[in-house]
Amino acid sequence: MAVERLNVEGQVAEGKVLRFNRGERFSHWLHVVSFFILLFTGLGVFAAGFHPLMSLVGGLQAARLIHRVVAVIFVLGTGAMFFAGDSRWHWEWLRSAFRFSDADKKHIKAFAAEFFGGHAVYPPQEKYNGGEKINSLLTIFGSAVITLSGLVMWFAPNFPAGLVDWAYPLHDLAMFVMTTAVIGHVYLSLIHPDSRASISGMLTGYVPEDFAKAHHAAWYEHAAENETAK
Amino acid sequence: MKVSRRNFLKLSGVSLTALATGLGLDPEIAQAKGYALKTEGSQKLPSICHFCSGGCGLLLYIKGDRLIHLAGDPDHPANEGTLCPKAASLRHVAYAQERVTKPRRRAPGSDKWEEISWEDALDKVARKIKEVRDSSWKGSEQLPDSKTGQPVSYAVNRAEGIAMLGSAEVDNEESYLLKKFSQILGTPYNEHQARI
Amino acid sequence: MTRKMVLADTSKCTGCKACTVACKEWNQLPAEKTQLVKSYQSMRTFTPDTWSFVTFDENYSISQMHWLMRKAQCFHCADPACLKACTSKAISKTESGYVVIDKDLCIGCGYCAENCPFGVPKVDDQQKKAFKCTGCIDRVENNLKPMCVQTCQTGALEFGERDNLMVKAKKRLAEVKGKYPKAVLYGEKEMGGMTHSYILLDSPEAYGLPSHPVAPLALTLWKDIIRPVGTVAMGGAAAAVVFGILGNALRGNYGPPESGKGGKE
Amino acid sequence: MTNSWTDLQNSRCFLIAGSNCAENHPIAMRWINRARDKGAKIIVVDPRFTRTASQADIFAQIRPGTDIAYLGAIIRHILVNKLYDKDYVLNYTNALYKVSKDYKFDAGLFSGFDAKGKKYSIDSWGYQLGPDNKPLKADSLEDPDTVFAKLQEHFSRYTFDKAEKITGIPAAKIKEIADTFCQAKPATILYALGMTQHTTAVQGIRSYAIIQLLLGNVGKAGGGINALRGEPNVQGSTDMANLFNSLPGYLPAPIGTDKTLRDYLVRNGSIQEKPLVALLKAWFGQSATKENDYCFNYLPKYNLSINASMVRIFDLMNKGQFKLLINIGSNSLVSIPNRQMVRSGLAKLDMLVVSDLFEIETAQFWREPGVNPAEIKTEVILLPAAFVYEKDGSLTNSGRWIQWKDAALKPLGESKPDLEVLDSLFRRVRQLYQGSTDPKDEPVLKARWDYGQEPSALKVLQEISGYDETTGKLLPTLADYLKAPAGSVSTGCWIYTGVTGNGNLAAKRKNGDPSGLGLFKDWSFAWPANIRILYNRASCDANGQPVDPERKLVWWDPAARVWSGNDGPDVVDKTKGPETPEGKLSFRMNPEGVGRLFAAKYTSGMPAAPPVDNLPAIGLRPAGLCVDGPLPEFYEPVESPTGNLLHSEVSSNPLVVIPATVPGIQKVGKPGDFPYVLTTYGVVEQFCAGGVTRNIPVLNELMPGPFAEISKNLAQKIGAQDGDTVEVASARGKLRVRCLVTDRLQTYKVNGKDTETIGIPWGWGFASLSPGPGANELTIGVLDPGAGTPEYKACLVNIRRV
Repeated sequence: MAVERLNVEGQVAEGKVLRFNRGERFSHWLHVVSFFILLFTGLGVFAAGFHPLMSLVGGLQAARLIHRVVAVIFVLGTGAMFFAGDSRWHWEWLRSAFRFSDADKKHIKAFAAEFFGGHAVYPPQEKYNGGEKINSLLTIFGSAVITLSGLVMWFAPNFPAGLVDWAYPLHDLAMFVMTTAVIGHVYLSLIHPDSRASISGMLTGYVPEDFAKAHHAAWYEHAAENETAK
Repeated sequence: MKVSRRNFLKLSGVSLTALATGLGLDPEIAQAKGYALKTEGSQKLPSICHFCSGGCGLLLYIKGDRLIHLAGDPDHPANEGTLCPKAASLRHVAYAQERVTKPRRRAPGSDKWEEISWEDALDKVARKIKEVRDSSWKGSEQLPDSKTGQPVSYAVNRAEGIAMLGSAEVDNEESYLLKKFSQILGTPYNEHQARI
Repeated sequence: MTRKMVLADTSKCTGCKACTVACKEWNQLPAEKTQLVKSYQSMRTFTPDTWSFVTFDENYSISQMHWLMRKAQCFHCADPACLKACTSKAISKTESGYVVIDKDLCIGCGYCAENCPFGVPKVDDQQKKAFKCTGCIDRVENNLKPMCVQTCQTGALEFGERDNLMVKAKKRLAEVKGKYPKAVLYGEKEMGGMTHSYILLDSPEAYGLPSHPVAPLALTLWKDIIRPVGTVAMGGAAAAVVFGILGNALRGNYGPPESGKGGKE
Repeated sequence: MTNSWTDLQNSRCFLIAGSNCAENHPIAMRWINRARDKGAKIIVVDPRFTRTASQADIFAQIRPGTDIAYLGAIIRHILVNKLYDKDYVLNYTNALYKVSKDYKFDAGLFSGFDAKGKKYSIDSWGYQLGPDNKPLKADSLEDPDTVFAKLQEHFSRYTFDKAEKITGIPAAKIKEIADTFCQAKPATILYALGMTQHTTAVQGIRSYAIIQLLLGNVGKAGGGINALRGEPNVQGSTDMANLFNSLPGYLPAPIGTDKTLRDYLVRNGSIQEKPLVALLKAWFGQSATKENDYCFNYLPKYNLSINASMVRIFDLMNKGQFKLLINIGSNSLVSIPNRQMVRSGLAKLDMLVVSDLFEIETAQFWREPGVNPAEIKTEVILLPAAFVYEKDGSLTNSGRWIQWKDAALKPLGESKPDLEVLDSLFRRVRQLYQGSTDPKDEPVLKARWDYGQEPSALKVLQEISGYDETTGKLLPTLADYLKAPAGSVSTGCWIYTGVTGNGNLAAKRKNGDPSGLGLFKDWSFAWPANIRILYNRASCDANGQPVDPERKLVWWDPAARVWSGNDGPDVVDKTKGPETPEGKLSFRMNPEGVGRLFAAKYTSGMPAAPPVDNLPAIGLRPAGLCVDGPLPEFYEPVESPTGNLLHSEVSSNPLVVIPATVPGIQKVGKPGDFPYVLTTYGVVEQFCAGGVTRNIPVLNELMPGPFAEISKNLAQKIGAQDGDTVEVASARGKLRVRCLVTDRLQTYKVNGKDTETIGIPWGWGFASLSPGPGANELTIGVLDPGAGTPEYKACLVNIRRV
């Protein structure tokens, strides 16, 4: 297979395939950074144990302020990327997250073994494999719920008390879900020997070609066809 | 200015709050904290309430000659340490900013007060008492004779121009001196709000 | 220290509001601007500076007036919603049965205020602290009566050991029922049992109180299910990662490519 | 009070009428509840359902000012059904005394009415006297001449139905009240301004006296008639007689025609000689000798025809009589019933001197909103007063306990106790008069006035308690004072004698109560002679043994041949047993020595033959009289929605005093223009004229301002909701205030016609931290002829939503 295959993003790469363009990468890291700041400052309020740590950000009341400012970035920042500049792949990601093919289902079944270093057979995967779609869904719904409940908590007096009551558990639930998902995601992207290669996709945009073939074979093929069709 | 407030629950000694587990499960029962009593080491002086005629006993807690707390006198047989809403608020009067703390004078026709020393104030009043007593003195008066009914002159020795309103709010000794003072001056016009 | 109790026999309460004044005097709470709310009640709800006030409800039926007066303050529940809601662990229960906010730990987040079924704790925005009746814990811990009980002239408020005072309350309830058939004892079981219990002369609703007060369902779900399950889930994920690493290490996946058994496919 | 606060625990029934003690005397509820826990019943009769009514077993809403109507019905009920205590009535009241043949009551007037002078000549209200000038007594109550018969005849008109038509209380309820009160013994009556602030006040309280005498409740633990005095030392200030017509110890003040001490004694009885002489010795020391009538003529002689009671002072002030008013601890602009009268009166003074803690309305009347200060020429001196716990002194509570207090704090700023102000003022005035030879200045120069460089309150109390003038030592007890010959002792107020006898008894703090009756004999000192329950001799039977085994107050100890007991015996002489005339006296302060159902004109101890030097004879003790009748009679308030159903030709009290020097200042409103009845009262959160409490933020927080309480019917009629602003107007003024719609006021029927009562608490004014409209813009300044108390509790107003 010709190595010089131009990726759909038109970048020449020796043994690499462009997976995420600058827009996607920027959204991802914007989301990551704001998420962890929010997690840290949020736990400052939600968990007694974290109170002393808040002095790192200038005390608890400062933490609550930071939480609100960063929350706005977390929501508007990431949201804006869906409309700013070349946002096509953002929508692509969104659509893919909601379409589970057989391949995805099989990947999910195989995923458990993969996770612990075993090797399971699963059909060729698209740009986002089954596991990553699950992770995407958790993030999408998690972010939505945490944003809405956050708004209700922030402007509690303007909402019916009943609604405010439910905002706290939902906010907390969304936090747990997303944090749990993030733990898995970080492991896979940084530590898991097979999948840690994917991190470069989010850093430079390119993933090694053999990684692409192994984990996202279907995507790798399409990329080649799209390339030739262009 | 917000009164210094809520320096309550001054924690003394180590507060042994049991660190509730992060799991938010049923928390430990907090160890009782050592609470300081704000009245610790204060001097307790009894007094009597200044409102209705219950004569309830007050107990004033004084620290460094400042009144820090006021409650009912537990030894008083009538109120046994309890107080009504008015009496319970009496600490405020000790340092109320609205209290008049220096003599004041309003000149005739003026629309404001001016400060005046006690010396000048008492001097002015004493002179006025003498002036009005002398000018309004009625030594005698025509009255129908108790037997004949014909008008006869009787000695009455009255300072007609002075009225002295006493008060049900002042102590016995003050009420007594007020009566004695008005009778010696010669004014029977000594009344007070017991009648209204 | 044994569990204490304050019994408010509202049949003896004349609404003189001495308890409100004594509470403010002892705790040095400043007065606030008020307006008559209904009947002779001048305070509608609790505020950071008002921890105890008297409610007035006028019920007139079959040409008989029942003027219901009740000293409102924190009930000091045995199963307090505020404690459950407090994420800063600032609220704790004392052996003597009081629910106390530790002023230093409190961050003023207001979760206690939002979750108390009686709307008792209130957050002071300047100080970023929540405030409510402390039960005069400083007095009780020094073997004194709470200030409201000490000042009550009619004898409507009584303080003592919960066991024998509750027995006395039931006896008194029987007597009060003679004149007020709808009288109830409020606080024996509600919210797990309240340190401030009442003999009410009518149903709790007549006093604007819930007959069966409970912590909001949302709070229970949050603290008894979501929080523990979430923590376990997060712990589980972390554990899974550890095992993942071990798994991969055992399988030599971390070694140089050629020595790895597993293919890249 | 005949009894005391702590004695209320002994009662088995309370008639609380004319008092809202739960609000205005909260301590009363503590002891009432102790009695209630032992099964006592509480009856409350009030124009509104008050906080006290919330504690009542029986509540009746009454039209303000009509108490005598239903009380008369209770008296009739007692007489007709023989519910009276026969022994008590026969031995301890004047029931058997024969009334003068000239006495009669007809068509609303007693005999002796002088229409022009608007007063009664009272000769016809006497007894039939025997040759020894002692009243004749009948053998039985059936004798038509007896006081008892007069009572039956007088109150026969007061049926339950008639009372219902007048008061608005259903007849059945009045009967229920009567039965409940008569059956439970001992029963007590609690009253306050609700009973005194009428033009028929004295007679209303007389009805209480008659009820309690008939039922045999006076002089007993848990019984008596308890006037709940309103202020911390109103008992003391009346004991010290800050009253134009009396001297300390309730001695009548001398009048113009009392040329000599003897003239005074002819009028007031020889019993007054010792206390008056002792008083003159206290005031003029060595200068007062037998030869100069003990300086009797140094005292001012008031004019009997000029009623100079408190409200009338402002009336006279409006005439320009006064150039100088010294106003200590009183806020007249808010408390005198017709505010307009006070405003215009104060403006006519040269100088007003006020001593108070705060800048009360009276002190700044010259800058009241709507007043032009430039037009008011009065110079005002405002002196800062020390507060109760910033000065030594004693206060006498309603139970006659004289309680001492040491200063706990130093006076704030430059404020001074009134004691110091009065002391330094007097000494300055005396200084100004030094060297004067004008005889009118002798009293000032000769007065005894030395309480130390820094005036000591204890020295003043010791002067009040009394000295043996021969030895200069303090008089130990009242008995010693009574034994000592006139002129050899001095006492500033004879009823207080002994308070500093053996040390300062007012400061005693032993709170034991071995009797269990709440006497607390070793806590402070009660006048007279530490007797805690007055007339307690009446709690014993003919041979001196207590009639109530559970409440033993005093008894005759035959072995020791002396009266003894848990309380100090209220007897003339402890050694004179029940078989002696002195030992029989149950009401030793009355000339008859018994309770007076009929307030007859009588002086005891009149000599059989006129004295040889044909000077007028001097009796021992004249009876205390009510100027407007020997028996209570129902009269309508001056402003009433209806005519008098008993005697339409005499509607309100014929002797009512209407101060109206300034023409038109005391307008009287007609029911046509002002259809609703207004009553005024205090609230638990504020106190009197609010001079102090309206400057205490936490109290303003509890009761931020006045309101107008109205029934739901009236609210609907004027289209007002709870919280709306309404304008209430009377013939004298109007005010705007928040309206409070409540079921605690119900529409009621008076003589078949729907009637409404409106309630407004008084005590607000334009000054202080919590200003508000004053109810005395509306109230009418008409006075009870006997006591001078204004009719705050009832006047006519109209109301509209604003």
